[in-house]
Amino acid sequence: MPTFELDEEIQDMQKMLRDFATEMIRPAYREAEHAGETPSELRESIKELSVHLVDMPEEYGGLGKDIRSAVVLEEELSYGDVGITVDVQDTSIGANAILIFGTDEQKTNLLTPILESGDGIAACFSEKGNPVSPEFIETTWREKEGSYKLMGSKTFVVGAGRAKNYLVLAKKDGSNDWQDLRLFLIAADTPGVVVGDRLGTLGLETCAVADVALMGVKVDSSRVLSAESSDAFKSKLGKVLDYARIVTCARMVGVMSATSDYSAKYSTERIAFDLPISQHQSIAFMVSDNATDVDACRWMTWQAAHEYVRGGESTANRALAHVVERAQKVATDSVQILGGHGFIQDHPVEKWMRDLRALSLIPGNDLFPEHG
Amino acid sequence: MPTFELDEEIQDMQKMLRDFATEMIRPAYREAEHAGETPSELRESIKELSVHLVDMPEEYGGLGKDIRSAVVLEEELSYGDVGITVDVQDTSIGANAILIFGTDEQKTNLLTPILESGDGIAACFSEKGNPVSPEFIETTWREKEGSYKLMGSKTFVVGAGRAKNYLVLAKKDGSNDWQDLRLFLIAADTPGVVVGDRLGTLGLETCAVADVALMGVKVDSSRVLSAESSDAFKSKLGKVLDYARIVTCARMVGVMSATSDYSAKYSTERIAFDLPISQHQSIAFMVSDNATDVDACRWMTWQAAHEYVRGGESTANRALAHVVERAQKVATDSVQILGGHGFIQDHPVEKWMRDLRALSLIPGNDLFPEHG
Amino acid sequence: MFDFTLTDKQKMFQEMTREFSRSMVRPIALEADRTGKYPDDLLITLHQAQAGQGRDIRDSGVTANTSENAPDAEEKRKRQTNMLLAILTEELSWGDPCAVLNIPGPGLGGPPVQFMGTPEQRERFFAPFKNMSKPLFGAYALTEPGAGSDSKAIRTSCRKDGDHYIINGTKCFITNGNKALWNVVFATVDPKLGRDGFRVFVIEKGTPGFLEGKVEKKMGLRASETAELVFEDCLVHESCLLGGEKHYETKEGFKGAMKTFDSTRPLVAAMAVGIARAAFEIARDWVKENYTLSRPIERYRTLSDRLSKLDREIHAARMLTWRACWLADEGIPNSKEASMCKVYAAQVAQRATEEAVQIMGPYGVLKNHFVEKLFRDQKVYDIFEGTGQVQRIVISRRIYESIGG
Amino acid sequence: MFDFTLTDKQKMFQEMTREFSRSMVRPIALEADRTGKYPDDLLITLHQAQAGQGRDIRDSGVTANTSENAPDAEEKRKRQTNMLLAILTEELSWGDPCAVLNIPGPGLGGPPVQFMGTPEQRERFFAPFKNMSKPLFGAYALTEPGAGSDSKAIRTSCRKDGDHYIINGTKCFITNGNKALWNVVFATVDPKLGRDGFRVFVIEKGTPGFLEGKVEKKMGLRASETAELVFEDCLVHESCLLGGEKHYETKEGFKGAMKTFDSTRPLVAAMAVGIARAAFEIARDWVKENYTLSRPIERYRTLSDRLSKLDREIHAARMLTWRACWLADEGIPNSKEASMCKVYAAQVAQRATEEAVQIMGPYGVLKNHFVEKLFRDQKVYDIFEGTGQVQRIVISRRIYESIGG
Repeated sequence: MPTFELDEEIQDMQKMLRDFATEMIRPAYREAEHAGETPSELRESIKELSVHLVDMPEEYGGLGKDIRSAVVLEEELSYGDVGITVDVQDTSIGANAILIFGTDEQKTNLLTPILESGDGIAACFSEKGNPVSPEFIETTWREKEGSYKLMGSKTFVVGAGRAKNYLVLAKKDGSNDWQDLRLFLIAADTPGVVVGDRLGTLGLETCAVADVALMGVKVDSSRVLSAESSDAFKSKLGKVLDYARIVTCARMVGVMSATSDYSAKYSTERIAFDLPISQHQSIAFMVSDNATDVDACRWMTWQAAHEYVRGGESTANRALAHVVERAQKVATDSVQILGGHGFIQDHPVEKWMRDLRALSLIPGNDLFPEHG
Repeated sequence: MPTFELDEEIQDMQKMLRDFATEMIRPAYREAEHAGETPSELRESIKELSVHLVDMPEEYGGLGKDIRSAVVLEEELSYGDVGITVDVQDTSIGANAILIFGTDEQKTNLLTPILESGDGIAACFSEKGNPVSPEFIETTWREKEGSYKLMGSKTFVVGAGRAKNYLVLAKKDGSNDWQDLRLFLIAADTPGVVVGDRLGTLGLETCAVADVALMGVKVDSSRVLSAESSDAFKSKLGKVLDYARIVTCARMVGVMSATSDYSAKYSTERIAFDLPISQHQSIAFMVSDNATDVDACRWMTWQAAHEYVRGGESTANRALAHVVERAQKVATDSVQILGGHGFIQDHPVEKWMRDLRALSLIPGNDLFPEHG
Repeated sequence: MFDFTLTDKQKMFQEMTREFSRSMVRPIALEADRTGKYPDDLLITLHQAQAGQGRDIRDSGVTANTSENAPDAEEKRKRQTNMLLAILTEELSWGDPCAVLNIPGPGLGGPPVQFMGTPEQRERFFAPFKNMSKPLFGAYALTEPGAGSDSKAIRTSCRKDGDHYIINGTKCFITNGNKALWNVVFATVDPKLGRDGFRVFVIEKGTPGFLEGKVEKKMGLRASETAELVFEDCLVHESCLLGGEKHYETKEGFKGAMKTFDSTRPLVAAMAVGIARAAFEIARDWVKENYTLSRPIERYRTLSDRLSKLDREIHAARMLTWRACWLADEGIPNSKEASMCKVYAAQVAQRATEEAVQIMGPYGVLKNHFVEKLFRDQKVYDIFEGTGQVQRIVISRRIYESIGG
Repeated sequence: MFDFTLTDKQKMFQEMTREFSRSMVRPIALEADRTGKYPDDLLITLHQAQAGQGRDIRDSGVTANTSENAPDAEEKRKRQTNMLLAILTEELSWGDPCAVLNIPGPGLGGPPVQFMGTPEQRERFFAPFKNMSKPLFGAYALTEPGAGSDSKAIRTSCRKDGDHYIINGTKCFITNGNKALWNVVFATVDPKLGRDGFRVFVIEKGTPGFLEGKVEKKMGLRASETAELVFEDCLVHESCLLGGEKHYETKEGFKGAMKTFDSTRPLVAAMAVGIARAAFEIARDWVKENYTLSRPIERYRTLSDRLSKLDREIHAARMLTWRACWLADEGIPNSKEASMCKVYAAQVAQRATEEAVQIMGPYGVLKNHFVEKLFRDQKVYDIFEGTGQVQRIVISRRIYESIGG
């Protein structure tokens, strides 16, 4: 039966997170942006909230819910600040990949400690913004006596130099076969992992973004994820990317909601032509359209999460394409509502506009979502 | 030197036509639509205005101006009603083709009498809405002892069954070579010219639209237009289509201007929430955006006409694509300004919205203007 | 937790309606558009099909709200009345939006009779719709030539004279107003009082002084009657004043009637979604058929991107609609969400039909193609039952109320 | 008859500016964005290049309007002052919009001094800009924290005290306000009087009580200074009241100053066109380089369609801009058209940068790509010198005036 209802437990967490986001995260957004990282105390507090555990199975240390709970909670964190959210919520995409690809043994051995420690996993899937597909991947592996050697370079890695682990997609040297693709979970301090200069970005400046070179990195076979067939690899990788897309949608909805609320509030306070600008239709209608777009994007995200859980045809791309497009509109109109004040850093809306665009850096989240 | 100035003579004609359009054409638009044709008296009066002669050379009976004058005047007529304009201004596209392709002899023998009589020429270029290009043309000709035989069928011919002449594009049976394309000027009463059932159309209902079949139509070589090479044919046909596109732009601008003005005026008269709706920003801003779009479309049209005359790189497609897109917006917003009244036939805006979309029927004017 | 899977029963109703729409409605839609008339037998079939599907639909819809033993809140919630109606409305509108407007019954006139009427009035006015053998209609007459979105500006007057009221004024844009058995007519005792001066009457066809006005010639929805109603010293018995005089001594009277819109806006949105989906599917199939064979394949990608965008927007509109319906079914106030889905879906219908027509080029503007009709039908969805502008006023007011602005 | 061919001279200026912009401006733009500073020598070069191109430009531009022997109407018409400035502004803005805002000279402060100043004031305030050896600026200070689009709401006060005025208040968002030699400052004798209470002063840097406020940290245009100005009992000699006291006895005083905007809006539009074109060209080249080689070719068509759309809109914006400039050069009132091109070009700049960034995907959001900067720069074009909303108010007023509504 179609329902928009939330489990009571999640509803409680949602409320708690809204307060946390407003009182703890929001006040730190500009400092974190300028520092280029989340203040460590705040990072700790956020990790303690266990949002990253919510949709992980209880047997590996998770809370046993599914992605539907994750999207609700990720939205709330991002309502505070998405730069901090992406920076701190750095396990989910990788952990979910291990969950999908891993053997029971790998899940126990690799996933459990990561969930326990909260160590980040930087996803290294695409290269040069290209689709995630063997013909566009130049990072290769060779096997030798049960261990693997990786050569190549991954671009735009979010969390590069900061995450404790990298999850690298590589193809077998010389093969474009999907079945020969592997995911490698590599500790950041493994010899041969070389993090490039940090890249300046339009937004999400709280997150570290860099290229990561893999110069003959040796990986033990226990840390290699594979699938039984080309189709299986393709479909599992699809799930991994879908998960990333859906979570990204939720985060974008959080920012959209934040900027929509902020500009609505501002419009009640700012006076022009002897009236609060909320009394001018041109402003009130932008406020109205913003709120409508936020709702539509949230339900599209929920719908994608629902299909993800149900195992129906994926609608993650559809949601992402829609959210990316509408986010741009809501962000720029929010700036417009603030006028000159929207363009300066005394208010967060200019940052949100930048952050929303920069979210296209997230794996599987470039302008061609249908390409992964 | 860049200038938006009009020759004095054209300026005078423009003013005169605005009055004529408002006083003579506009009152007849609905009757003409329902009758499916322009009242014959009005048709005569419009022909007498000689707008169709303005850009024809004086030696063939024209007024010796160029397309820049034509676009100014066509806009004015269409400001009255574009259904009537397209119905009555039925020589220009064909006459211009004769001018471009014809030998001196053909111009004297074919063009002069048409300009004198004002007989229409229905353009039959594309088929099935496909690009005008040999591989999409199925109408063929064969030559036999100095005369030509045509077989095939042309779709969506505007003026079918009404124009005294058809100008038919056909390819040599079996050849996709541009050089083997020919244009045939065929009198409507030539045996083998079979006009299909009139097609109901979304708009432009004043005009007759039908398919025209050519069942072995015999054409004398004196009425066949050709070019010396593939490149020459292609470039001349390009000019013919550009001309049609630019004139169509001008007509659409006329309608946009009419609907923009009409809805602006209405907004000053309609009261809602105790104020003329012009005092509501949401309405006033639509009025403002409409006017801005009309201006932008007019200057794009003028710019294309300018390039057409100058012989620079064609910008007719650019103008058309822009005008088609913006026309839709202006038309729908004008209906919106009138609210429920915009949806009923007591006001012309619903017709203008339909007419503007139906203008995509005009040759070279489908949704892919770049394809001709 | 949130979930958007239809129940088996919902799914079954959806599929039945879809099939009905495909096989019975769509095939006659162009003809109905041309003649302006809908075949009686189809409407009765539609009515019976609805009835045949049992109390679930009938008791759960606009019709249901009018039944005396209306289900209680928990029951309604379980039945997902509004959700189901939205699903069915989309399907039917896909076949032809006019079919929805032509569903026999009290129509928009139902809810005010239900909410404001006395038991006797409910019985009297609803009785004819029980076991209809030919299509019968009720109608809702609020709009006037000078009062559209701004409904408080109505001028139709009523004054008491003995046990009758004398009504004078003109109503316009009334769906089925002319052929309806009765119209729910809004009049005012004094225009200066605004809504407080409103009185709501049920005026039966044939009442002396109730003259048939013109039937509008419209751009679209031509198979749905839009009528003008003229009241010239129309003599209406006091028993036709909804709720009786007492009802108007408090300010609650009018509010009840206005609730109608909160429940109908999502259904208008669902109609718009149906239109959009129909246009999208036609364009999609056309592209599939034409671009992999005879036309430049290189454009296929562009067109399929444009189609994807429409598809996204249609889904967004549907989710907004479902959200508003779900809130209604849960008994949660949904005035903001009802306006949101209405304003959004209307825009999506507009874009979808525009794109479909444009994608199909000259074919899209021919009267023998269904998109041509959809293009004409859609525009009014951003106009009737509150223009997009009015919806935005509602939405922004709700937002500002919630932040105390 | 209408004609859009540039004269040989205009073409030459356009090409020279284009080359300058390409070789001198663009290469330093990212660094200037990072540091927030523009190299002095570049600005002097820019100033000299402009000067070197002769009286045609200098005497014809905003600068020219400030010269005492301003050309007469016929002369101005021949020179196409505004047209030429629009052409050059677009070219320079293509290299970096900040370059335009950093052109040394009296800037937006020039026109009020020219239009309202006494001959002595014109001489005094313009003198420093003759033969500059380092970049010097004037500035225009109208906006206040509580008065943006609604400029009549300013609160900065002035009152006469002997032969001085005492100024109190705060101005914000003032381009070059902090580093300017002087600011044209709008104050009021009484806020209740609206514009009639306005007095316009030229306040020199270092005047007692004129405190440097903060320099704003902005989303974009970071190489252009946007400053707050604070006046605390600032003591300004009466000789700095533009036009002298007499000037304010009629209502014409303020109107003169406001004329500034009619002549600058088309230039703001030209800047926006330059930004849009820059973004378009970068995206176009990127698509060319990336989609015919290493990435799925099938997307090329979609992207090239999206690029075509941008191209069209850029041309439309330029034509609107040229139209407004041509009217100005002809001496025909152009307030409506000036607003039209401003509102339109700003939107085009927004769409073009959004599309360019999106087309380039992750590359578009990296700080070492120029589009990243353009994306941050553009948004304010729909805000400063009158928001898009204010422009639409202007446009619709002019329309309603013309139809008597």
